[in-house]
Amino acid sequence: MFGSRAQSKGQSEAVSEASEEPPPPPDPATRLALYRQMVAMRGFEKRAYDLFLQGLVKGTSHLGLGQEAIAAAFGCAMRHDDYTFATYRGHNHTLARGVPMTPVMGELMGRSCGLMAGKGGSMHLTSVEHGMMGSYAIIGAHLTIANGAAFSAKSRGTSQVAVCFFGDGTTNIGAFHEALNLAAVWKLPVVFVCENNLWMEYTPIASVTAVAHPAADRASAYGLAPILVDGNDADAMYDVATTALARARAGDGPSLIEAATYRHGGHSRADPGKYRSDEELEYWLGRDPLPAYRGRLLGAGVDEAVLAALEAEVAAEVDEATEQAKASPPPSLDLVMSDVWADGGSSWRN
Amino acid sequence: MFGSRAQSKGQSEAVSEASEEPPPPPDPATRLALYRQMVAMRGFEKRAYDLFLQGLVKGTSHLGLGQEAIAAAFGCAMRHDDYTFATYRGHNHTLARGVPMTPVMGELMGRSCGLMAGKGGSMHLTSVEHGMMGSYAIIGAHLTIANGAAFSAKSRGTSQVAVCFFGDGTTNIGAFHEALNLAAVWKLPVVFVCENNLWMEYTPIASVTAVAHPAADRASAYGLAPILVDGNDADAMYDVATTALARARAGDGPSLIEAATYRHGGHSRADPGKYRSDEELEYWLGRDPLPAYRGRLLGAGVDEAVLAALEAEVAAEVDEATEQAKASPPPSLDLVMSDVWADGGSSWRN
Amino acid sequence: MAELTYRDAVAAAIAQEMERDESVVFIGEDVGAAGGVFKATVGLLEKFGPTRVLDTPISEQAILGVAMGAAMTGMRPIAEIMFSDFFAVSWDLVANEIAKTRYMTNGQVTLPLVIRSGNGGGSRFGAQHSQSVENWAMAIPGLKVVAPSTPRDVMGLFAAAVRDPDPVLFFEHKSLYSLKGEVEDGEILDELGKAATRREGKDVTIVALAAMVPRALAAAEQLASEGVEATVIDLRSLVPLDVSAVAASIASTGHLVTVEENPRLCGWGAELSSIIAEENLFDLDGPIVRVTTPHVPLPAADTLEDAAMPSASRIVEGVRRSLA
Amino acid sequence: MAELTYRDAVAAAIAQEMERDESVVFIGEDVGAAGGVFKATVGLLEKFGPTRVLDTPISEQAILGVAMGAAMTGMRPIAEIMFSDFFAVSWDLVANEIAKTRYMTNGQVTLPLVIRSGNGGGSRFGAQHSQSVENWAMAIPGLKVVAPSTPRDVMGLFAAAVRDPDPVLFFEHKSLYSLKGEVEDGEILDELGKAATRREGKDVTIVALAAMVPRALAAAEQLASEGVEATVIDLRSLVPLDVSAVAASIASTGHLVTVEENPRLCGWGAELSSIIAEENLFDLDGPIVRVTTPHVPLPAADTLEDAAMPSASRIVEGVRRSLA
Ligand SMILES: Cc1ncc(C[n+]2csc(CCOP(=O)(O)OP(=O)(O)O)c2C)c(N)n1
Ligand SMILES: Cc1ncc(C[n+]2csc(CCOP(=O)(O)OP(=O)(O)O)c2C)c(N)n1
Ligand SMILES: [Mg+2]
Ligand SMILES: [Mg+2]
Repeated sequence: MFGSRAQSKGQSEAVSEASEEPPPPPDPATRLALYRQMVAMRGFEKRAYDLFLQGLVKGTSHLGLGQEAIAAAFGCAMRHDDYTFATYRGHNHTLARGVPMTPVMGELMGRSCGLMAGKGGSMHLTSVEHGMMGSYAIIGAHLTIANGAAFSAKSRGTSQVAVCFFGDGTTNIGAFHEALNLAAVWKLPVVFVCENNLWMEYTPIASVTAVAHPAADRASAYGLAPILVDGNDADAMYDVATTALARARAGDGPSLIEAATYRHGGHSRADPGKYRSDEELEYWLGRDPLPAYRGRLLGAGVDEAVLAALEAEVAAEVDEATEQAKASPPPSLDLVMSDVWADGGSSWRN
Repeated sequence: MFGSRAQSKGQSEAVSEASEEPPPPPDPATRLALYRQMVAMRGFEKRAYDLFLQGLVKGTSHLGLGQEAIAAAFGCAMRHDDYTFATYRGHNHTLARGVPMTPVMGELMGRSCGLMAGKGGSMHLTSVEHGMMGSYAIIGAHLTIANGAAFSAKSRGTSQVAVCFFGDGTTNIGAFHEALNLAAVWKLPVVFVCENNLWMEYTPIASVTAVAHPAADRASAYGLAPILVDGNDADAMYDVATTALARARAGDGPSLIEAATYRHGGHSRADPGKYRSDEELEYWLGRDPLPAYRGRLLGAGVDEAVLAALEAEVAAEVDEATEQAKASPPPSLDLVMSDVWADGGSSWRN
Repeated sequence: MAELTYRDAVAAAIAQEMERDESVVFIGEDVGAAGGVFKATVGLLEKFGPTRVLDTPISEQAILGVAMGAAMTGMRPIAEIMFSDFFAVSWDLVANEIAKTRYMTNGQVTLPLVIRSGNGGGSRFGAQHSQSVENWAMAIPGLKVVAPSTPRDVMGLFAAAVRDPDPVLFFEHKSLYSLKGEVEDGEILDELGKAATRREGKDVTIVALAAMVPRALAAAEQLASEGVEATVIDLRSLVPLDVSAVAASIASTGHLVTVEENPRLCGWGAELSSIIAEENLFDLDGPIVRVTTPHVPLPAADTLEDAAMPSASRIVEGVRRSLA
Repeated sequence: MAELTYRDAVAAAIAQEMERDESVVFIGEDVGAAGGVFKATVGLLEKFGPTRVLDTPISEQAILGVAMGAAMTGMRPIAEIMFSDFFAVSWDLVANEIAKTRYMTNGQVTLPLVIRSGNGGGSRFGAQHSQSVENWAMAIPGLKVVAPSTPRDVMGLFAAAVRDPDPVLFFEHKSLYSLKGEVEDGEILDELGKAATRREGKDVTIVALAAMVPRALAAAEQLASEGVEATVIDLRSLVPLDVSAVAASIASTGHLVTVEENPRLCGWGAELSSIIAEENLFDLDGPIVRVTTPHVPLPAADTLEDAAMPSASRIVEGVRRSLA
């Protein structure tokens, strides 16, 4: 199984190359917001993991531990009415749009307080009122759907942007190709964000991909510039996010961003992630976006007490969401038959 | 409708760039074989067109008039046991593998002498004994199937190569992307040949594609070298064909070739092709591969009488195939129920 | 009253809806400048311009993705899948995304979109361009499925499909495009889920769809000459399904024959038959006979294709079996 | 005799066939180094090496294209589609290419290949990872469709599928992977198209498939305690379909209840019901009752999913309706 470490090296080189001239950092308020988002995601997902172990989260669930900087950067950079399209690994992206923790936790636990009252589950988090247009569990489709939202924004002249997150493995499925080409031809206001965490489920992306950078090395096939960024650096991510969003809003068309990152845990609930070498895991744990960013804020003169207060706030929020979700009853069984069609019901006959 | 002429210019420029150092011409016997194949294709398809007009060819049919040099070059360059995968526009590629005219004509006319006894029709010409592994009428799939034949050849260690022909429009469908990536990753002995005739059905490829050269500009996305060739020049085509086949046979993996060409007629039987400008049509009729090649052979000292004899031979072959197909009865109605499954029948129950 | 072809009715229906509602857009392959490969969308680009009528690459997944994303954000897209066989390359969008999203989001997302497609056999196009795939769609919860048999119904059902809040798969039959029929003037708007009784007869109920309706009527004529009076019901939509109309008819005739163009297994006829066998068994005076294309792909040669598809005489024979 | 899980039976069956026949190769996502996401293919890469067991990119069309192209040129590939829901992204390969090619080529091309896939609900995976799509496959002429309910049948039917000259879709039920059962030693080779009678009873015939078989048996136990004796038939394959076994049973019981996991419309139960209503109507002493998941996508929450899928008590209730 060649290359997962090799590629992780190659990748960080490419990243450092790309960031030779560092952009100016985001303003202090944004930086605090970025940090707060990351802390919230981390706290939420660690709790979700504990709840699996307690048998309270059923089915499957895919954590983004280690990948928080990407979702946080876009969460802070996006306009309130922009659209997010995410995958099954979408807790972070959902929280990033301001969706409260309780309904997300409730959905993971299949409770009536859940974002979709338990009908969707952890892989399909959706909150239209927050611009969270869905989490999609079959690889590829949502890139094409994001195009549709972008097309709609363009047609309606609203200058909204659609942002679509996906993994490295997704770059090898047909829908990726169709979506990128159409977005470029129609100059759609859409930003495609490939979170390259080096692995698909249990197979390294390098072993099944013809190019080293599965997204960036394909940008030119759609007339786009390659964009490689350190996805564990919230400031760098925020910079590419604002640039891509501005480009889309200005009518200059799509961007394809490849963000180098890593998931700390396994692919999904059941997976201990043992197929990865200790060295590789160590390397990336050393590049954890959270402590690095905390250090950077302290270095920039932010008071430790401010960060500690924010961390405590988030911890309380997580606790409260946990308690509320636990207290929420299971959904009414009537929901089995509701909303297959828009009359609210499931009747296919007269 | 922008760009169809613009692109035709762009394309021929790129072609001349690519062919700065002309390769040595094929040997005289090969050149005669190339010419004979092109004449046969042209004669066959013109007759097929006449038979449409007489109502003897039913359904639809897609002619490759003007695109003969591509199929002929591969026909001459391929080994007897190599595999061809073509599209609905596959008469030329079928004849190129040595399939006799009568069964092909018979298939177009739905007669019992047809290659598949009328069960497949003009869009699905197949002759396994000639290595003609099928013509496929839904865009994209056959690129992935060609990979399978190549994988099989590699597994069995036979050094066979699979050659897969398709149009410019096909480069925008998902299966293209999946097939190219897998072929490259597994280093399969497969040659992908994009016949860029500037048009899909009635829409110019330039209006729906993010790059100027729909195949060549995407080669790098699969770690492959871009190959642009003048598809109306049989010698140039023969050269790229032999190079790509040798590369595949040597175990060096796939090639992706973009051949610039043009269809003289409409997309299919019913289409007069009026959406194209007179100028564009004129330009390309002036680049007809047949008279150009005839002139080149004469210039190289081939006796006019040799060519005339060959042309007469082909004309007789076409006449004979026509008569034989006309004389062939319609297929037995039993065939409706045959060969759904490998026991020869259609029984799905006991 | 005007006489329109089924083909022209498609263009007229799209135009009617695009004029009425600015949020309606239309996308597909060769649909704009070329007016569609079946010439069913001629003039729309000229009328509505390139921001509302868009030619796409050969990218069916991208087409349906655009339709879905646009529908969930306030538009009412119409997408074309040129031949219904090509649903197979984009079935994930249809079956897994478009059909399931309202349910999975507990009603947060509404998808008012129409996917229209050329369906069915009889054109000697061979196995990959001739399928009747309305049963693929019927099997997926969350879709509505419509298949008109007349120019007038194209108008009325298409308008209903566009205004419907749910995703509708609208199957136009390729062999009906040149069919002419009377169409009333002014706006025509039907209700989905209402079958039409095309002929009344007391002896047997024949249920058909799309291109099978004229064949069922031809069979009924022939039966009439033998003294058998058939009711012919045109279902018009499979979802919603007008079970009441069929059940009511059987209650008086006691005999049901379904006529399906799709290959035999798991078609709408099987579903309808199973409903009657569960709910109305004791109304039946004879077996429920399904006349279908056998469970084979469609062959290309004209003689073979004609032999494969249900003909009036096979329908007559099916009725005789039910009455025997 | 050994006790094996359904999961281990899959790996054992693949190994048996790969040992027997060099032309058998196995490809799919995460199937090799990782041993499959359901751990049903552990050890195969180690045993047969990377030229015969291959991990692929996430490219279902490319996977099935390789299987088809290899099968038509002398190999016997086994491909995995991880979750059967993902057939939708590669349905063109299955429905339009693999299924139709023998017919279109008038028998020139033979496609001995197996596509195995994790099918079905009960794992709280939500609507896009829980579908029962065996009826999608049954509707396509040219495919064979197999769905075992026991570890022993996994062995015997899988061997038959690999040796079959036709393309076989082999549906493994995700909720059965951990089921244990006795498996005889030595090679096991079944014949496709033979149902198994899992229980004999004179009052009613219950027909089920895969994960619905244990539920049907549980229902039969409950019915027995009420004095109703049920026959339970496990179909094992949908194509070929063992109509004779079902018809023979009904001839003595007079009552048919089908138990399907798929959403209601156009499932195999409808097909079977329509066959009986056409051919054996007068053997019936009561309505044919279909117990199915309602026509809804599957919800994710455990309580909702359990309420949606057919349960033993819903089967009992269905039997009562047929006997009433
Ligand atoms: C079409 C399809 N094929 C396979 C899967 C199974 N699957 C789920 S996640 C996954 C890996 C995806 O890898 P990547 O895109 O890198 O995203 P990551 O999980 O690393 O975030 C696979 C193969 C799927 N959901 N859809
Ligand atoms: C998936 C799919 N979509 C659409 C079509 C309809 N169609 C047939 S040929 C064609 C144009 C193909 O263009 P190109 O690939 O350039 O090949 P050419 O016909 O020019 O040889 C289209 C859109 C199809 N057959 N399959
Ligand atoms: Mg990944
Ligand atoms: Mg073309």
